[in-house]
Amino acid sequence: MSDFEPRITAFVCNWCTYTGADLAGTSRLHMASNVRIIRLPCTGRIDPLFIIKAFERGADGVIVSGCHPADCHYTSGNYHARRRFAVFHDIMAFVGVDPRRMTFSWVSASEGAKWRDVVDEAVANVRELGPFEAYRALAPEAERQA
Amino acid sequence: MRGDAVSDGALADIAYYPGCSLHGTSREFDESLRAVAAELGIGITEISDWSCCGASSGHTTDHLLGVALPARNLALAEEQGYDTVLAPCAACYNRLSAARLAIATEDGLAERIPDVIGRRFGNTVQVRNAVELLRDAAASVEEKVAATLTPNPLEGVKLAAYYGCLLVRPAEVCGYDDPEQPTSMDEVISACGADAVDWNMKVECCGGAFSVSRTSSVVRLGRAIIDDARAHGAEAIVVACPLCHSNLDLRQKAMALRGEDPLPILFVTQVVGLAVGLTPESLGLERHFVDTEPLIARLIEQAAARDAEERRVKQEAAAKAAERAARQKAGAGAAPKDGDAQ
Amino acid sequence: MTSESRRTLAGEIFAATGVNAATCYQCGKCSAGCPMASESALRPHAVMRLVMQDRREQALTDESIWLCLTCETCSARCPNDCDPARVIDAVRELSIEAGSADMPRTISAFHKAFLEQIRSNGRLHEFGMVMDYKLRSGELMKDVTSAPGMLTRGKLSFRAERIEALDEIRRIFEKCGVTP
Amino acid sequence: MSRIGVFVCQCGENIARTVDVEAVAEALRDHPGVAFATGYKYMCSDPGQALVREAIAEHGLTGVVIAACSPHMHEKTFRRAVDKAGLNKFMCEMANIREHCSWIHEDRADATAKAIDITRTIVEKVKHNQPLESIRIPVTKRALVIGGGIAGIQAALDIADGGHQVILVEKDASIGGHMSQLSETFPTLDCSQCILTPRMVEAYQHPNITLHTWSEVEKVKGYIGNFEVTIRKKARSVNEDLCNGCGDCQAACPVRKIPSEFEAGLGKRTAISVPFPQAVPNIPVLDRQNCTLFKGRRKGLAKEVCGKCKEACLKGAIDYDAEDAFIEEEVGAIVVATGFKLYDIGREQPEGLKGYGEYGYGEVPDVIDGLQFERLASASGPTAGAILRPSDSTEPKTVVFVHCVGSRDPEKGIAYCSKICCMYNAKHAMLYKHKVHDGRAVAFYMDIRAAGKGYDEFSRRAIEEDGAEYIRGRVSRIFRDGDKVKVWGYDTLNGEQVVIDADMVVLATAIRPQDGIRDLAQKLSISTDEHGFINEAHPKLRPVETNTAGVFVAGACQAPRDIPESVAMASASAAKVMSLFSADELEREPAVALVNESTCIGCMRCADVCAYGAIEQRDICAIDGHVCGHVAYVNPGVCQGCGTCQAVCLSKSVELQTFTDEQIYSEINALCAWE
Repeated sequence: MSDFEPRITAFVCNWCTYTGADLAGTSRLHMASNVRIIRLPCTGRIDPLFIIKAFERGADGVIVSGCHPADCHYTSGNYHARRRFAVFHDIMAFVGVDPRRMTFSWVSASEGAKWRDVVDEAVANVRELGPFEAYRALAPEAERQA
Repeated sequence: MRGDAVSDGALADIAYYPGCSLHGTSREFDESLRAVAAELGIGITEISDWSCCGASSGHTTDHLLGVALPARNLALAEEQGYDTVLAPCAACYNRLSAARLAIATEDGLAERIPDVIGRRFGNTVQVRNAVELLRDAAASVEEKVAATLTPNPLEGVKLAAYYGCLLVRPAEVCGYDDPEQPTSMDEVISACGADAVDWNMKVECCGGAFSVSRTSSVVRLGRAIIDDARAHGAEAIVVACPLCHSNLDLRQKAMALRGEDPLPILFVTQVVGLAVGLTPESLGLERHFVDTEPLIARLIEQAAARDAEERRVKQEAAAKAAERAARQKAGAGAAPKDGDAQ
Repeated sequence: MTSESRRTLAGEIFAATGVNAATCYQCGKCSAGCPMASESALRPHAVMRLVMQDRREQALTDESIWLCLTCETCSARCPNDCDPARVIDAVRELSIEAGSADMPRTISAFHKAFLEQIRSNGRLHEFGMVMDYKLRSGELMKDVTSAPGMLTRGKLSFRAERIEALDEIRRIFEKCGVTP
Repeated sequence: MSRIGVFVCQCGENIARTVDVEAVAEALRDHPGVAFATGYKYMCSDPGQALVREAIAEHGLTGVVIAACSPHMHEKTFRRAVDKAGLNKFMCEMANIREHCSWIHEDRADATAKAIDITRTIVEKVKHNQPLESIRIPVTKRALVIGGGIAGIQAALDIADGGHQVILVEKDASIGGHMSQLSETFPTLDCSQCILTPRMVEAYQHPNITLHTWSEVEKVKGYIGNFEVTIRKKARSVNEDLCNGCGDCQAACPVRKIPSEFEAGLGKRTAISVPFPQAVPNIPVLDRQNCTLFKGRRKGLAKEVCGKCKEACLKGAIDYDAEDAFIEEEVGAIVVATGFKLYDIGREQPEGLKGYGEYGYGEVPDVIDGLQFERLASASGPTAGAILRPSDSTEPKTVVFVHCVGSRDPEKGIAYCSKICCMYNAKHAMLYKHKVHDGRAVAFYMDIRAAGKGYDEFSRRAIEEDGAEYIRGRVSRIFRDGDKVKVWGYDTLNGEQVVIDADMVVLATAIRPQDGIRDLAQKLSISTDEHGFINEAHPKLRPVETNTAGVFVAGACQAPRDIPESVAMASASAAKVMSLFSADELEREPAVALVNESTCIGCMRCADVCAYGAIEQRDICAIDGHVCGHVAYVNPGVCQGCGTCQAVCLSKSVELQTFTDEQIYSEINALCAWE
């Protein structure tokens, strides 16, 4: 298990967390290299299906991160996202995904160090849980080959 | 068992929690409360086997003890089928209310209390004080005052409503009145036909808990209260707290060293009792240290004077009417109209 | 070092009362209205300050914490909802627990006599309490002048009222760990 | 079939140190749909950009991926370069392999593998990019300024001086706001009216400013550059065109004992009146609530019971039957400058705030607030500038000033610092001492907050030169004691209780937003904080913008502000308005949502979550013209592109351009190539 390198997909908003991750880079904060970021305008844009899709396509863990409540660039997008994910979190357990594979966090544009912590913690958590294979089978074989 | 008591359609009884003082040093508060409640048709029944609320000694020593002692009594009232407890003593009222709030809001306390007191406890009983009760009954007080033998016996009497601490603070515990500028007792006084004076020490502390243990502080604090009431023209101070009462009443001898006449300290129930025409004896007024005799004498005198005045006015009117009738009869037709012009 | 001994005074107060002493911004409004300020060395805001600074010894041993009348004026007017009255209550409890109680003998004697009355009768027997208090405090002759007046006015009785379910009261004291 | 060009930047050593740039280019070269891939030292340099342009021409690229720094750094640069080469600029995206890769990892193999992943993901996205056109919206070059205090006046004058039409709306009878009530201003002690009145007149006479006093904003529709505003002109009962401001009506009015709002209740006014002699416009308003004639009408009396003002008016300007009128205006930008009000700390409190029973305000006549003191100290005030206390008009010899009444008092409902009180208290103490030389000025404070040019010097002067006594501690109680006002305070520095027998007490009550601010904010689709102050778009970098484009904010409606700050904000807002007006059309990124009308089921969930009100319902008509259903429509001028609507759409009928489902799923799919 020690050589298992988790693959984690992060859905982040453009204004807070993406910029916070930029700041982590500018500050040269070293962190685990297991996370791939997908940039979205706002966490409000995130369709829960994106997360299921990510697991299906081979992710072992998912991070969702946006602006702090009340700081949303778009006024209230993250608020809608938060409500959706509160529900979604429960559903995931129901469909067979350990909720610990998902990290929801608020990282502002000024929180480079917090982003590093979120990444390292998520990687450590997922590393402990091991690879996620339950959904691989769902992906059509042909697509897997592509 | 209680169902029978209320089956006649009267108001449901309120559980009465007298507390230790009303069975001891403040017996007159108990006596006057019972007399007034009977007069106003408010049914009160003493909680069976009630115990002390712990007063300030309880919660000063141990927070849990300060909650558990009142909780036992609330549990008894609940068991005995009441939904409201009347706690006339301000200290009891405060402790009972504070316990209710603590149990409702503090983590784990609601689960812990039944074990500590060894009884089931749902925290369902409301706690009310005597002032609150009388304020809500103000309309029927007014009615009774108007209907006494000598209506409005307290007319023109200037009374200072003194709330002290435990009736109004902390606001989240008491909350039946404004904590800084309360008006409930003033409303009761007005309903009694007396004048509630506007004064400054309504909610200042009299030194309560130190009555026995640190008399010097009590004398200093009580002095300020009595001086201010007097400066604003009060003829007596009205209280609803046995501690305030005994401090201001008992210690006034130590305070009044400047030759002023002592100021009677009355329980709010005694004021209502006097207003609705109950006798001073039935209200326990003779139990006070500061003599209430002069005040009572003034009320009697005032009533007598008013009576006499009324009689005089009536007689005068009757005399005039008789005179007019006589004149009309005498000069029917021919008499000049001068007399009528008057 | 155990985690227990590392606990700060502010932490213990917070655990007992839910009041975060750091919210006190030392405006002094509590002390401005405290009726006992002229007689105490430590005013309410100063107690808050000692708690904030973890000066346990000073806070728990000062006589002033026993001079609090629990009139709640401080808490009622506190602009930042710090509840000094509740904090002072808790400091007193800690002081008793620590055995560092420097409570003036008269006041501690009063509380003890009072609670002892409740434990033995379920209700306060004022005459018994005053007797007990005088024995405990040593203030034998003070205030005796009012007792005869009390008796003649029917305000004091020699006989104590006692409730039936005394065992329940004993249980409460036991459960709370209080022995007067 | 896509022909994507991939350009991998070394960024000098910044990327190349940990990422093998050549290996990235090599790996992408074989990726399906990639027509060209190369590495280069500095992609953002001129030769780097030239490389992109040449490759587009040479290889017929349909999309470009620059693997380099953060898009926040250079996306605009590269899109411009692509545009120059004749490719639609939205076909260019950046893969962030610097901030998100080379700078945060040490292991070269790991970093290189991740850089390949990142680039490949973006390549997959670009495959689904669509050529888009920037959105162009016309701009109406007229501005609306709401609020005629100093901030509104300044903003209106600046915009008007810039050559644009301004509509200035003021809810009271005169412009001037709170500043017109002040006696003198800190820290220079200039006379407030002397510096303000010329500005008021200037605004009134400015050819580019249309002034609507006694008016309120009723309705706002539209979006940046294209707002439609309805203004309610409240019935003034005085014809503004006929009135010449002679004041005869006011002199004739028999109702003379109404507490004057302008004098903060310390003076009286008539039922028909101008609020103060320097009012602009100098046209009275008839206060129908207090007018005898209207009282009679309300009682249903058949005959008019008064009419003295109408008789007195030689111009025939009085019109008892005037009604509220509505004016429609089109504007391109809006400045909100509605100002503040003082926390009325009487016992009765609205909105969850608590009263200050312990301070006796409203019960003890000689306990007044700061604005009342301003009127006492003002030469044009009810006492002609003499400091006389309200109860008996005698000169108070001891005046206590209490800081932080309501402010910094979370228990009563306000946690914030009102910011201006420390300064105006120092000013009040000073003015008092200048007028009553043998008087005693005592100030109870918690901290002195005098951060501003010349501010600390000013407040020190009150203490050092004018002899104000400053006591650090809050006041517990204030009450009447004979003809004195007793103040119970505490000196935390000496550790002692302080009792002062004052003749008058001045409470520095908290600054709160004006009444009705929440309604107005709702009309404008802007947000307010928990206290009702308007939220700025960004607390540091966009302090005068709101989160609705085209709506700006100035002065104390945004937070407690003093005069210089309000004026600075007003000028800043005006500058923002004028930069908006500098072009005939606005250009916006096409990152907006589009509705597919053929699949939309018209559930309007999207409209519920849209924070901008950009989504409206549009009718669908059958061939015979009758309405047979409705769908959602996104107004591209209002949409800000957050995509929340898309995430909640049940029928997947709304799509955010530049972040379509197809693009995002392609990115997710690309991640499976990790193995």
